[in-house]
Amino acid sequence: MPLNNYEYFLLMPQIIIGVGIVLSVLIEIYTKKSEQILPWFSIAIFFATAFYSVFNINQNFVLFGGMIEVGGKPAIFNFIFNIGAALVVLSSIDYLKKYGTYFGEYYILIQSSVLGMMVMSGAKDILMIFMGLELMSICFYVLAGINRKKFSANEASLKYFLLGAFTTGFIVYGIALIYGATGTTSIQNLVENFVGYSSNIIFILGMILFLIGFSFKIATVPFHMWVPDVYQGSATTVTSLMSTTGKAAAFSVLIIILSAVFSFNAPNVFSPYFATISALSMLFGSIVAISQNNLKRMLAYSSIAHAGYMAIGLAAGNIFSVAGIIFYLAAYAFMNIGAFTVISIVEGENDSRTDLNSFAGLNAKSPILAATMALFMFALAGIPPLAGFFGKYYVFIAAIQSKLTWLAILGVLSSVISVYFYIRVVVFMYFKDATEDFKINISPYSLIAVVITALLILVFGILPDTLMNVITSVLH
Amino acid sequence: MINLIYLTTLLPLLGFLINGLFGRKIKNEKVIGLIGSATIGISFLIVLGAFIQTLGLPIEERSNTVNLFPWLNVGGLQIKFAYLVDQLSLTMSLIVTGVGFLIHVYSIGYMRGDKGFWRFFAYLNLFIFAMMNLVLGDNFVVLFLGWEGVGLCSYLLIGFWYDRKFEKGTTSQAAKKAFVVNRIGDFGFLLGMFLIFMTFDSLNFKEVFARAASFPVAESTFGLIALFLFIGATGKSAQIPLFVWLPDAMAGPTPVSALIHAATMVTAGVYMVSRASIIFASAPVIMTVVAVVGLLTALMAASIGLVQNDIKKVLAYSTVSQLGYMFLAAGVGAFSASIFHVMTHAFFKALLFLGAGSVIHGMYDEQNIQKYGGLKKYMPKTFLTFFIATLAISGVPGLSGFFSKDEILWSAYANGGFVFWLIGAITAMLTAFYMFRLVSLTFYGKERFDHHNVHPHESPALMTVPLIILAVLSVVGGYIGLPKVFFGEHGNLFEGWLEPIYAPAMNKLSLYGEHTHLEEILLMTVSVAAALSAIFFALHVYRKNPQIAENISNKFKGFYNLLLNKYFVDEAYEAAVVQPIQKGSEKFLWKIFDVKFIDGIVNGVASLVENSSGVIRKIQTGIAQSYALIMMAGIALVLLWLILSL
Amino acid sequence: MSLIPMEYYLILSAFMFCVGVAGVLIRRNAIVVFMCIELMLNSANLTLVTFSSYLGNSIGQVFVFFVMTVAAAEAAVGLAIIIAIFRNKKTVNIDEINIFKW
Amino acid sequence: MDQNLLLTYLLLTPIIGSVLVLFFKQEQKQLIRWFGLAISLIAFVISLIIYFGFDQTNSQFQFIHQVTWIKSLNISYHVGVDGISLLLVLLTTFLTPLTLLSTWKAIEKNVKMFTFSMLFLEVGMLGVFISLDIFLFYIFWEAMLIPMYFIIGIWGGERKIYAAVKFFIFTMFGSLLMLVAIIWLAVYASSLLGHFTTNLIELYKVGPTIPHEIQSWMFGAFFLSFAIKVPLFPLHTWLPDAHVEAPTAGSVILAGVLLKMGTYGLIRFCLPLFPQSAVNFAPVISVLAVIGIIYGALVSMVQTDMKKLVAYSSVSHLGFVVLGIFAMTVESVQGAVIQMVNHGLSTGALFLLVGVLYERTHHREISFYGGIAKLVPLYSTVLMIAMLSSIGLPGLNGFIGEFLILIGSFKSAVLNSWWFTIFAASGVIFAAVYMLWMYQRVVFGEVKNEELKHELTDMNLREMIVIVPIFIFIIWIGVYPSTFLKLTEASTQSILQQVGSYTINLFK
Repeated sequence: MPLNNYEYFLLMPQIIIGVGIVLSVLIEIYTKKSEQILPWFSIAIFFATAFYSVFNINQNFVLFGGMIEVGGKPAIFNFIFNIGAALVVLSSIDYLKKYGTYFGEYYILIQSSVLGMMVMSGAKDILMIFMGLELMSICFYVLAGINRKKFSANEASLKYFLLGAFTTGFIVYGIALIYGATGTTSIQNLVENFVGYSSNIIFILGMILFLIGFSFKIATVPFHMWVPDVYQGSATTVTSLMSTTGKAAAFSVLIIILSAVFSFNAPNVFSPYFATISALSMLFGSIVAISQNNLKRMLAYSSIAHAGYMAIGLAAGNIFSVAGIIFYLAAYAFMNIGAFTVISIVEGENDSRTDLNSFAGLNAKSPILAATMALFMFALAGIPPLAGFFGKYYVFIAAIQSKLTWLAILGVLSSVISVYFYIRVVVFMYFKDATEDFKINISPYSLIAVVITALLILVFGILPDTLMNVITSVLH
Repeated sequence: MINLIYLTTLLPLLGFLINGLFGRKIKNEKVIGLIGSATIGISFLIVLGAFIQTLGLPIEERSNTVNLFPWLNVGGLQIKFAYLVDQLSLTMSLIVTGVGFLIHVYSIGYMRGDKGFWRFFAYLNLFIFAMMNLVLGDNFVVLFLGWEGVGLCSYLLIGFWYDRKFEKGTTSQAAKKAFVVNRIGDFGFLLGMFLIFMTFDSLNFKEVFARAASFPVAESTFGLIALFLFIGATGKSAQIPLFVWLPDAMAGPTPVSALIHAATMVTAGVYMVSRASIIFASAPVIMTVVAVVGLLTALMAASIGLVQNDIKKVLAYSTVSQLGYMFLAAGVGAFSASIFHVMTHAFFKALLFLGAGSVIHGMYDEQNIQKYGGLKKYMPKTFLTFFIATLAISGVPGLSGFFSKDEILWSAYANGGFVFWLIGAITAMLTAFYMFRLVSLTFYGKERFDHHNVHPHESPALMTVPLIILAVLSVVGGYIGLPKVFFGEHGNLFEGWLEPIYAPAMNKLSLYGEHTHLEEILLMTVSVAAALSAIFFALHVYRKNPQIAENISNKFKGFYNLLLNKYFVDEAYEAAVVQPIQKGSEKFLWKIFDVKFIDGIVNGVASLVENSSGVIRKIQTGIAQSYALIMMAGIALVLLWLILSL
Repeated sequence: MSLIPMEYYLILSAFMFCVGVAGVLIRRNAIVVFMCIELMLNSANLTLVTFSSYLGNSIGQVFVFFVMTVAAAEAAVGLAIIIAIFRNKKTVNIDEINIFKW
Repeated sequence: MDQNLLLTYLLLTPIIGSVLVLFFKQEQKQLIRWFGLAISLIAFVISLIIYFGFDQTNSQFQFIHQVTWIKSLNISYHVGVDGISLLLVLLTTFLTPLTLLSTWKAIEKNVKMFTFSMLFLEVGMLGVFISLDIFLFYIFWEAMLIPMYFIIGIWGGERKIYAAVKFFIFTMFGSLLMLVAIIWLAVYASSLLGHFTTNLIELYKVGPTIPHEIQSWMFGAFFLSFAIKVPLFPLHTWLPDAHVEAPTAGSVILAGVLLKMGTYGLIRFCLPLFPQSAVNFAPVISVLAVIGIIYGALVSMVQTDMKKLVAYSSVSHLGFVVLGIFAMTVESVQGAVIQMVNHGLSTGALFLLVGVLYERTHHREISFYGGIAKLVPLYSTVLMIAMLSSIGLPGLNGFIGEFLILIGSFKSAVLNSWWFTIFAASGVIFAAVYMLWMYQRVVFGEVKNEELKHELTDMNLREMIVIVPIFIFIIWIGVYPSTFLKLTEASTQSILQQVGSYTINLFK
């Protein structure tokens, strides 16, 4: 591990964001026009980090004595976090105006949550995982309730806080047990003699508690209860951040902690656990989403279902499934951000118009919004020429390769069920005429965000290799 | 001339196209009629030329094929669109084009003033095209093409006056009934063709019949093929099970009944049976079935004919009965006799129908014979020709009917046995009776129509000339088939002419037990005597004192009703077949099975998922603590699983 | 090395952890629930310290410091959220905070 | 392999066309319609060029164009055509311009979106028929769902939403199971050949080696997806709803081409890939097909709505096709392929004609009409011809298909029983019954309904231009079918050889 000052230079992505946070605070304090500067400033630093980590993706080092890793897998995750966060910020510029008072902290909190995610995904030591996780979670607790005046935001943040903290308790206890069993907290050690440890009961208990904590974060069934209320309560742009980049960060940790299984094909001891929670969340998410009338809540349940599909990759546990999960995370992130951005546009003044018949006849009101929303819905449903399909395709291949055909069939069945409520949105938009005619004022910035996500989905749908080659090159 | 034979089908097709496409614009009925009849006339001349040319050829070279183009060659199936010109097909073509031409000329007169005039001639030409294909076809598929083509034309022509009423329903219902019953027959014919293809690997007549004669095929396969083919024949030639459509076919204009339902189409079945004689000959059981069915149909139809009051219905049932005779002849192995009867029947039955047509034409579309009477003086030509035809059909010696019918009765006795002959003779007697009942009720007796608005008049020359020609043919037609008993071996020219066609079939059948000439003459006299007595009795009853008919019908009230309602066969079919299928498929198949059962499952699954989602969503109570509780439950289960799996 | 065997500490901390969890599930007041969560975190700290001393290396103890700082940060944010709720709805009872359901 | 780009041009034309349509303004309705027609005609011309360049004796795939698409999964854009798929491509490119032309008066609501969906649908259809990579086939198979869903949903009748959603989910259910089977096949191939492949030609060697028990599951998954699309007897309830609610153009394309993708799939995938289980399941499937023939005919006999009647008749006709395919003799399979085209032509014509009536009176119930022969004589004769072709009158196209299928299934070694043919042939009777009964109640008899007098006008030039080409082919196939039979002969032989070499000899 190089210990000279070159080391710090390698940590550039985290440095850019860190310095960005400090500068944002200064901007917030000293200039009146921070409302115009801050969003564009944060978009700038996000793009800078994203492109930096992509360009030197193959400078893969472990720094600070096995604490954090740069380049390789974390670089891809950084790309997903930053591009996602940039799009969310882009779409929330005009969105926040409707709350009247200007919250500078909104952008700072987003930057720090992204920093937390990057720390998590780059962690080589359980301590770093814990630090990144907590940084991200605490920022999300506050972001969920950013609009203090509305009680719904408060309820969302309270529920998220209580249940999040409750789970952190489990995670810490798990870590303690793992530490007790292995004697160190470094993941490198964990990966090398994973097989030896997996016979030690304390270690298994600790790992189970740790995995349960992160199953809460990726919102799979027994631990998903907070997702519908929090996603519905908090501001739509925050929900899109939480549901996409938050989930990706949690998955990156699971991939790191289980890299022994994924990269060095150790026997996947936890496969039955992941298989059950994935089956449960796929079915639960798809079935309950059918009876939802509120679109945000429906997308919350759909995100539970998608967590289930991704968990198939975890259950499959071979090198192919990691690539599948990462691709799925990227595709899912852009689909969801796009969908939530469209909802944020249609939502209107007092965030009331998120039910289905406010989307009725959208095609007449603004064809672009309707077309992109239809595109996101079809992508989420997994219709081939779009990215969503390839995500599922890779994950199903992984499942079938490791003899989990029944899980793939269950996945197929739940996606048939999910097709119903996805195309029901399209039914309202195209086949039904508008009941109450309210004017949608489309902010140019959110529109750009929607169009970018739509293009990304089309590109990853028609040419999945652009992303897939990068992922596979990193994994070997 | 033989290889011009394809013109005999091409010309009617051209006629159909010209009249069909430009008929409405030509407007002038003379031109349309001319085109229609000319095409058939020229075809007749060509067939005549081919006939004469074939006559000149030595016997072995008399059957030659005219290839047009390869139609269907797929895998083992090599079907060429080709025409077979041999004795049998020439005979039938002569009948079709000859009688067809006369009927075309007649129709120019009969259909004058009808706004669908051009459509009528187009359909008639299409019919001749299809019939010629049927008769000239070189393989079963071309025959089947003609077979269904004539079925279609009979549908079009029966339902020609599509907006008129006919008995209970409309003419188009009668047309539909005809087409469907024909289709049921075709179903049998199709299966017969498939079986032939499977056993003989070809559908070409020459190959199939050569192989049928040569290599050993199980008796049962021949039986099955023959049975299926016969089912097709009954459909087309209206025999016992599938005869119900012919009486309803009278809904069409009378020339149609004359051409299609007397002379040509209905004889298609007889032609097919005699063409495939070798197959029928190799299945003696089916031969007897054919004979018995023919006999029963003849008797049953004749009995119904006794009591009918519609002139066209009487003739329709008489046609069914005469067809029964032809199948009887085929059934007992006298194939040439059955074709001979086809020819003579074509002449006098066409004449009868055309005569009836001119009567109806004269009586302003009145068809009930009870309202006729004494038309002798109003329509002398029609009466004379009608009377000649009635004599012919009743089998009065000297006319064509006698020769063909006697030939059939004699071969029925020789090969079938006394019972066959007895029933045949009785039917002949009944035929004579109801024909003369018809003649006397129509032309003799007092006039039963009200005079002030019905003025019967003779039909124009255009209609009476064909009648006369046909009358001549009915008389002369018989002399080419004189009975051997009187005029020696080569007396029967017609049989000699067709003999090579049936040679292979004949040596398969053990025929002609030794019977003396005396028996033949004796039987002939008995049958003639019976016929003559029936004639005088009919004239006696219906000319002078019709009340005898009244009290007979009152005495046998039940039996009279049975005959009047055609043994309730239509009602039986309706109740046994049509209603159950229709009601069953409407009530059960569609409403219950499709909508309730299958759709029920589909919508059921959808609503199951919908309701379960409504139930499961209730878990989200909204209270943070209950979420934590469910999480703990999850964790507890995981730990339990962990402990159990140790 | 102290005389008391390691298991006693572990059992104590496990017990403390269960009390914390039970407190979270039972108590209705948000602040008390938050305190029970703190209790759970501290039981984890105890386990960490026990293992660190018995294993002889100091990673556990370092970890405890981080856990404590995080707990402090959480406390700050959590209480701020609870105050915001109280300002809005004059109640801190979790059962009454359930606009979003089904 | 000669990298022939013709097929890619054929596919690109509608893609570019559909994208360009979006740039037109909504008001330029007529311009959009002409543009759509031009694009589909260009596609037709290209397909004709391919037809004339196609060597009918060689049974291999021709005009192959292969480009690697997803290296990681070894999936390639691999297109090629053989006799059967070329015939269906020609049917597609022939029917689409006619369908577009037939909607010039019918579709007024956002014509731009309609033309876009139709062209995108054509892309999906062509893609399915020419793709030789199972994954690519699946992509086009699913992509074709979206435009059809929009066509039914936006321009449909009253219950259009129910019909559109039912259509979408019904087909989606089947095809997703097929996806699992495709993946399983690719995974099995990678364990056998060493590399992950979805190339159809390689899989033709892999498929038959799958152990028997699993192969029947795989066959089941593929078969279910195609059976839903065909639709085969128990899975057909989506068809009447979709047809009744879809606009005329939608039901023409749905009946004309979309249903053929199911039967094409059976021939291209089910038979060659899983020959042993195809032969084992052939009797069961043929029983379903025969039930479908009779059931479809009986139920359509009692329909009161014309479109539903024609829809159920499609169930009956396609029952014939499936019977032909699974009888696995040269005659029956070639009969099945030609019957696919016949059904496309005759049912397409029938739907267009029902559309002609619907455009004028906005009624589809048979009871509403009666005696229109006097009012619209030309229309009645045209309807007569279409009806006769549909009930299989010799001399027209229907007969050729049905005759070959029946004669083939009669002597089929795989089914080796006459009962299939006997019951299927009875379908011929019922076909005559329901068609004639409908024709008689609509066309013959007196005019009961006064409205008809002033609403009904005879067929105008545009409608004739749409119908006449279809009739030319109806008569052409009826009179001289060998142009079409010769086209598909070589490829049928090779498919049956592929199936025969692993099971019993099919060329008795």
